[in-house]
Amino acid sequence: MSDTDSDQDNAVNAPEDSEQSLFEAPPLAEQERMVEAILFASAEPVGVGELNGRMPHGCDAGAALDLLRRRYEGRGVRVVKVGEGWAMRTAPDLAFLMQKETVETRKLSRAAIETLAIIAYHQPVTRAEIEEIRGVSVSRGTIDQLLELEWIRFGRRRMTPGRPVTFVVTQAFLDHFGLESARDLPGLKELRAAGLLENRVTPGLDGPQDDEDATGDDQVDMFEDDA
Amino acid sequence: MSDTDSDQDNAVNAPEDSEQSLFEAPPLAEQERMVEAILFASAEPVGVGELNGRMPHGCDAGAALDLLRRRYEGRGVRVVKVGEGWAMRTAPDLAFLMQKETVETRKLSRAAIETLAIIAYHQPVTRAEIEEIRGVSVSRGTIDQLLELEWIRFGRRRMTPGRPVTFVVTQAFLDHFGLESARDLPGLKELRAAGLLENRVTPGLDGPQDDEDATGDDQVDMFEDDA
Amino acid sequence: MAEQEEFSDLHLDVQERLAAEALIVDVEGFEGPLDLLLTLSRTQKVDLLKISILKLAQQYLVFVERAKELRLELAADYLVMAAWLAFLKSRLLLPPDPADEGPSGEELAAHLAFQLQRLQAMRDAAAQLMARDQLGRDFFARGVPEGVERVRRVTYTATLLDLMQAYARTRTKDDFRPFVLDRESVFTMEEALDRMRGLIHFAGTWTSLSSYLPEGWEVDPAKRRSATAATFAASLEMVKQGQIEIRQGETFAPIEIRKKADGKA
Repeated sequence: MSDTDSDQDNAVNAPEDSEQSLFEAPPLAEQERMVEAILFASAEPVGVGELNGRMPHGCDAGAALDLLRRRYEGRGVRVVKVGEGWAMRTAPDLAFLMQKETVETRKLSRAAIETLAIIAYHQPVTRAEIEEIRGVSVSRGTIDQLLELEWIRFGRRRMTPGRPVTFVVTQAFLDHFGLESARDLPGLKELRAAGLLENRVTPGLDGPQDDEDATGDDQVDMFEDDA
Repeated sequence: MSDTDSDQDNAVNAPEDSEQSLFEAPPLAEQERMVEAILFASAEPVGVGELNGRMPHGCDAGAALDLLRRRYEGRGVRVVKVGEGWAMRTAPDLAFLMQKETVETRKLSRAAIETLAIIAYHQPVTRAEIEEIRGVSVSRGTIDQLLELEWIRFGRRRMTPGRPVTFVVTQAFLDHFGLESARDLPGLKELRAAGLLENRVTPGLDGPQDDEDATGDDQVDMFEDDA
Repeated sequence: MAEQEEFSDLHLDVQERLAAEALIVDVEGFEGPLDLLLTLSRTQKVDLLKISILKLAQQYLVFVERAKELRLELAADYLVMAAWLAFLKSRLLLPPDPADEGPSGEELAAHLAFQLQRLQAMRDAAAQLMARDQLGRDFFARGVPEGVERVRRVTYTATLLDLMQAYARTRTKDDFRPFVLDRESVFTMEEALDRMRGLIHFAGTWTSLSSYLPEGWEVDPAKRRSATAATFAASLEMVKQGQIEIRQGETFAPIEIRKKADGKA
């Protein structure tokens, strides 16, 4: 409480000292209000680029966002990062108040949940790889259901024979599970350290070995892009 | 307002002084968080009675609401009364942020560009004259569109029966087409030399010169009006 | 010999057979052979890292055996796995053949162990994922999102070339022609009617229509065409009014008219 209060004082006072012209960006406190209004109004995460695009010329949405995040620390509503976007979400500890708001969601089958987890931890991953991991073929309905939920989407095609499509998880997936990025998946580091995210292929089978290299590269790419 | 204010003072002091047990209401700051989360997530305005009903036993939603309202004073989001309930809404002065302007560039329709060309070459020109030259009637929408684009405007009325209005091109037109004056437009001879005009022009019509002579006086008038 | 031992073990282990039978009841509940293997591995009550693949292969084969005894139809992939595990078992039990290329029994077993660990890891990860706070259940988005209103502004462009081309187009239009008719070379039907009404009184006999053309209109083709058309149209009008008769000997022969005998002019 006291922290946020002092933040607020700084934010409110500082920019008022500076002189304003028609062509200058609004004071930072005002920019913070703008970011607050935009994030508040939107049910979907909003990227910094879009924030800047919607705010007056010269605004620094990133800086305003920092102020705003601090202001909402410990509040009933929080400013959270979701992939490349930012969103306001109620604090999870208040879930008990929200039963009225809860929307009954379709129960996911065990196959769908496992497939989702495999895509999240192994992305980008092909259907053949998912089947290899689960040891069973993936039904079309399972993939369709995850696509429909917008929790997965098509990634880049693999540069291997047949150029198979890959699947990756979406921002909506991160949003749903309260993740900042796919790197924050629970236990990801441990799984990687244990080598369990490698796409090892049955010894003596050459076919998918080509895939292996490609997967490795893509995966590294993805996680390094994020970093 | 004054009622709730006094409520709030009581509420702020009371719970903090008293010792807390498991069965006591949460601190008012916590209650404020609760109200914040409920109002944020609710699709409908929420009454104080309902707030109390959803919050743990012993809470004073009215007092918490007052705190919350003050907290959001001057922010990008406000706590407002809607009917009998309370809701959070973005500040009205930030409504402009809720719009996103997309600019689309389109080609002018054939009818519009032909009409514009006739006005440019023959100004000041009446609608009847445009129709005579184009050989088809000119729709109101076409003229309106050109007026809206501010590429044409009304000129002087003709001193002929019916005193029809004339149209002339504007400075914005000249700017858009990079012309110093409408007289800089190439004549028919030049158009033909440039291969823009087929050679089977009806004899006797070969006269942008004639046209120019005919309208020359008026044109001078027009440009003097502008100056 | 070792194999012999294993088989006696296999037949003696009543517990295992019972366990396999219990699983068979639920065979529909398994998501493929790997899932079944994972479930079987739990009966070893050791960490997956220390699992005996040989023992697991035996357990699986017992399961398939029991299913056969109970005349239960197993899906093809369960049988493929059984065949592969039987092969793996023989590899593991027999001393390695130096002439044999390809992966050793140990390598194959290690890979199977890896597959099982990986599947288990994904199951655990899935459970952890689903145990997280979830949007719409534990935390919430704005209840009344205010959509961003899209204001579409359209700007029109045209180049000078467009403008000039448009102008050139209007000036070369054929249908432009009638609006600037050269009135001098047009002979209207009204004019023709006036003229013929005056002349017809003198035409008691068949006379060619061409002789009714106005003076000075016969030479210039444009004028001649206009006058002929107007005169012909006028004559039809007069026939309709019962003032004259009209005839044509054959196709393209001259059209002739004469005053109707009892016609009133």
